[in-house]
Amino acid sequence: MTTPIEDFRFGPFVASVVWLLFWVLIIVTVIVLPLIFVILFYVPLPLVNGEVLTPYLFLSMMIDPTRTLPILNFLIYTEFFRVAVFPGFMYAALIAAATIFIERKFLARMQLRVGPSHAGREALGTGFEGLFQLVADGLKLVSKEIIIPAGADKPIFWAAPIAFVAAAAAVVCLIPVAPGWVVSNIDVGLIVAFAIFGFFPLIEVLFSWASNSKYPFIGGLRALHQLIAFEIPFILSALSVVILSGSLNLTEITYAQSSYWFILFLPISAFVFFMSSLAELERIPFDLPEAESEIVAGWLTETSGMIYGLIQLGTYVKLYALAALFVVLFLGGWMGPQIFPDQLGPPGEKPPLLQLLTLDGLYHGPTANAIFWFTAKTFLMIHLMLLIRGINPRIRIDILLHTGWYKLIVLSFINMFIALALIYGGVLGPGGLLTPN
Amino acid sequence: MAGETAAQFSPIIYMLGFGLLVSIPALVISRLISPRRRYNPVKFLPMECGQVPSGEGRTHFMMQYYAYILMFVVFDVMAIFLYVWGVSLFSLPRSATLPIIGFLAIMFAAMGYSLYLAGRKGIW
Amino acid sequence: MSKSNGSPSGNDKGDVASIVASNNDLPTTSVEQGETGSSIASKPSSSSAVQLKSEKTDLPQFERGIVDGLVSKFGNSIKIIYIKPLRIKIEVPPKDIVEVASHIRDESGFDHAESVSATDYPKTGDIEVIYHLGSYTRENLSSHILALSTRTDRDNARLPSLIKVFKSVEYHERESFEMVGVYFDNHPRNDRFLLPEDWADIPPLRKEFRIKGR
Amino acid sequence: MSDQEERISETTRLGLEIVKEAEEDRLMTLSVGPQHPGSGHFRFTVKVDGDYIVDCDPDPGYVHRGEEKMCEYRNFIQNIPHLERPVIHDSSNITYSYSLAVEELVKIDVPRRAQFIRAIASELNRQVYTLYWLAIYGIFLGHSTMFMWPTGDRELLIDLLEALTGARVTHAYNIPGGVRNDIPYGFKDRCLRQVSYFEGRLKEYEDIFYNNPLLRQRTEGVAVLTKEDAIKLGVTGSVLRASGVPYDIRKAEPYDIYDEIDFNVQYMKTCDSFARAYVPLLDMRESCHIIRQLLDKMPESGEVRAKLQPNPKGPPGEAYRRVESGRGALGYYIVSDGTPRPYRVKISVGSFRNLLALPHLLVGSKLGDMPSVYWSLNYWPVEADR
Repeated sequence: MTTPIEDFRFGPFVASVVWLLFWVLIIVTVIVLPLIFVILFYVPLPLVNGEVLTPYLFLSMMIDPTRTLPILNFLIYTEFFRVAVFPGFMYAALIAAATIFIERKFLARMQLRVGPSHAGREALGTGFEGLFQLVADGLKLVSKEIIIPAGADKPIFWAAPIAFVAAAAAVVCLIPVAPGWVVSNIDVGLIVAFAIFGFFPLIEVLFSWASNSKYPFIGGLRALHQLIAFEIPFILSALSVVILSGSLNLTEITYAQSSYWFILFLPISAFVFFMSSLAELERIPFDLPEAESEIVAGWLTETSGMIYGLIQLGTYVKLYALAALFVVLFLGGWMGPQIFPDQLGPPGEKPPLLQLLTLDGLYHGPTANAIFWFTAKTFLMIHLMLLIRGINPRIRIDILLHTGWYKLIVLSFINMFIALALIYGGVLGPGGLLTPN
Repeated sequence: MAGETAAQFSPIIYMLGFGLLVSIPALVISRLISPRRRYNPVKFLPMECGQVPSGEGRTHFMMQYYAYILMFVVFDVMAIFLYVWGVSLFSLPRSATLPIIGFLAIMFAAMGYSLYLAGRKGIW
Repeated sequence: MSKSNGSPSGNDKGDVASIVASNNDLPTTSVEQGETGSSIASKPSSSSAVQLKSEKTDLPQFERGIVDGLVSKFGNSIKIIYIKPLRIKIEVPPKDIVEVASHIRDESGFDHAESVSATDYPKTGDIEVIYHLGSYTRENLSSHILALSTRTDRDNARLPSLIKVFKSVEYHERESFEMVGVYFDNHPRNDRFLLPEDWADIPPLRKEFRIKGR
Repeated sequence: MSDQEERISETTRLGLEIVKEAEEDRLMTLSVGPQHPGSGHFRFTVKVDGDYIVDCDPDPGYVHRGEEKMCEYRNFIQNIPHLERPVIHDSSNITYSYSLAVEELVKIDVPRRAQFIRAIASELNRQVYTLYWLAIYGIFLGHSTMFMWPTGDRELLIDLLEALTGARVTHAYNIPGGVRNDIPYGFKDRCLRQVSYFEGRLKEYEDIFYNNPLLRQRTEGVAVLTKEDAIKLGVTGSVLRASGVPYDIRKAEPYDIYDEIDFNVQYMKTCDSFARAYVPLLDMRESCHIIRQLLDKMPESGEVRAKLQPNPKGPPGEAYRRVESGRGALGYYIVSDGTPRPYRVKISVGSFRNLLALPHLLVGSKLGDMPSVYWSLNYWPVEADR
């Protein structure tokens, strides 16, 4: 297998790309399209406005505005859309990408750096510098070679990053973004979220064991210890929210905060939850499992190329999920003053093109408002999490365990007793002073 | 009923599946377009900071802090048990809080004692 | 450093030493120029740009005192090479060096080795090893360097190690071993330190080792 | 003893053997460096038992250039540019003591103005080095802002030094007999402005980095190098001063102009990792103070370079001169045989002396403390290898 390294030449590179495109086109037209039609022949197609949604009808929506909105309306309420696009994966991934972008810019401002403020300045103008850095990073990660160390447990090595992304996505599906906009509205949503968060250290330990290397191994063990230090404060700090709202369903917890946010009465719990979620995320003061100056890159030492990319994607999706969970538990979820109109454009009948522009029938004022407030609060939380990274060094594992067990657990219990006192003192809870009737 | 309860959880399964749907092609595409140069076996050695690896990567290795691990096993269950009480607090009579306070007191005493012992032992 | 900006614990205002530049306390300043006329201590009083140092003063008394103590203890086995302001060099045969070094550490107050240099003299067939000893504990010795030298045969370079006396010579002696090839008896590790792992040539600071192309 | 052995059955003995083997197996040998984010051009292997380091073996030499051998092939002036390579961030100091030693051998006197300029360059360079050191200390602690800020401020001082010497990092400014060039026009004002700004920044560093409770938690009381051990191991520079020994070559053996300067030797008595990290900051503050005095007292005009013959040489003899560099005492032992080339040059650097404290401090401390302890020793691997 000894092949000499070839020099890179631009001409042959372009030629190879053209050839690739040619073959893709051939395969799509000759195989894929007929296959799609064959499948669609057997699949029962749904009804949209009394018409069967055939592929032809679907394609016609591009040119006919009167058909666009009903079809869109239909698509938006499908399960697939929820899972794949809006409260689900794509929304989370977009926020994750925005987080990376913001993290760069924000930390660069903080650290007097100029690097991340330049890529893309010519193309997009000021304000978007650094946006192309994301694209470049993604392309770089995709096109890098994946190296699996000798002696590694290959199936687990391949499966771990996939499981990481999937688990992160599974947390996202529990988050209610707007009234009715949640992928899975479960009665025990909070417990399920904690259960899924428990997967991540497990995946890390599996991956570190599979790498067959020393530094990942220590990193995996450290991840386990981090779980041990912060899982109980994490769970207990949310307990006072559960006591106040009387429900484990995240949507109901949000509704319970319609008149006041829980952070007003549970500031200590909120603090504990915030610190624990930082530890859960392995961000800077608690990034022991990947402490680069001690154990090279911790459990990520043997990752390369897209395996690393997927783990990073999963990490940032997880960051979104934890920030969103904080918003749902303490900051009143989507609750906020109504700033969006009920309807876009002038009232009454509208010409088709204007209907399309104002999203007639699709746009719903309160929902847009909820999404806006939820996203804004989530970004606030993400900013707070990034801020911590800019001003703190890493801590040591014994300090971490000590903090978790001696301080945070006690703090979360203190706030639980405050919540109990408020309930039995007749301030909160059913029939309390502050409970809306 | 059981089926309905299970069906509540089906979106999680969809979401997991979608996560796989996104990440597997990413890996496959990456594998397809990235170079694969395998003529240097040293490249595939486990990371050892530029040295030839010595010793096993997977060994009997014990962090010193297993006092916390033992406590975790007990108190994690306790924490979840508290949830069962906390979620039904409003539907319980007020007198039901007293046993829970007693339970917490016992648990706190146990935790305090074990933390005290762990601290006195120093290095584990 | 003020207290207001959170000075670290244990570092109070009193801890920060304020050693005023009072070089006059040191006995050396009484002797401005050494016998060799070197410009070590010639700066302080001079205001002219170029100072001529033609006059000769008597030997530095303080350094002389240190050496006299040694000579009276060990007699003829100590050979005084030079006594300059702030610098003393004595030569000791290898068999006495541990004893002399112990004496220097315990009585004279030189408590650490600043450097250990081995020099190859092919013309006389010797290798000279010099320990530059300094003192942290005694304030009046802080500017002095006592160069304790010894010579060994070039072809069979063995010397007793001073590691029992001065712990600080450990890596310096290891470096001397691999660079010049002096084997130090009783040194825990006479092995490779700075050179490549596969070094198979003669020790590179020997004079017969030539850099390629030179 | 024999009774006891008889009482232990064969099975028990087997079990004990297994336990002993397991005890040995527990130790994991971790290699830190040369390809490690927390090592630099340097390698040390640590044996860890869980979270504790039980053994440490430093192995320098990855950037060994053989400077001492190279010196023997070049004459006294030619040696200047390559001698500063081991520590380019502190190049004015590493050539400073070389120049002093050569001046002693060749018997030249340095003009008074040149002595001031040398001292200014040396102090500025000390700050440049210490800022770089501080930046890396930050990244070793996982504090990215602590990496970026000193690196950014260092750039301003480098610009200042570039105006003075003409090169950004490798100055080759100190030469036997003085300095290469006179100071440029307007340097004094610029330098004062820069120093004032920098003093303000040092205050911010202290507030933001050193008073951070997490950094305090990590470093205070960790890896204590007692005064007795520090003296026994012969450490130098900030490591020594953090262990409660107020020893500074500038004060102990004032070279050039330093005996006319009024400054304090900064030291701390806590002896821990934090003290070793904090003393360089105090040094930088003192250095600003020194620069102000130097600029104030400097003669307005005069020679900056003594006249030298093209191939200077002196009578046979030897010289040992040292200066206080960013990492402590930096001594040159030069033997001259009367030719224009040195017969033997030995560079005694602070890093090499501080290295001895590394195994002493690391054994028994936690793996998480390894980077901070290592870098608090003010160890510059390239300099130590020479």
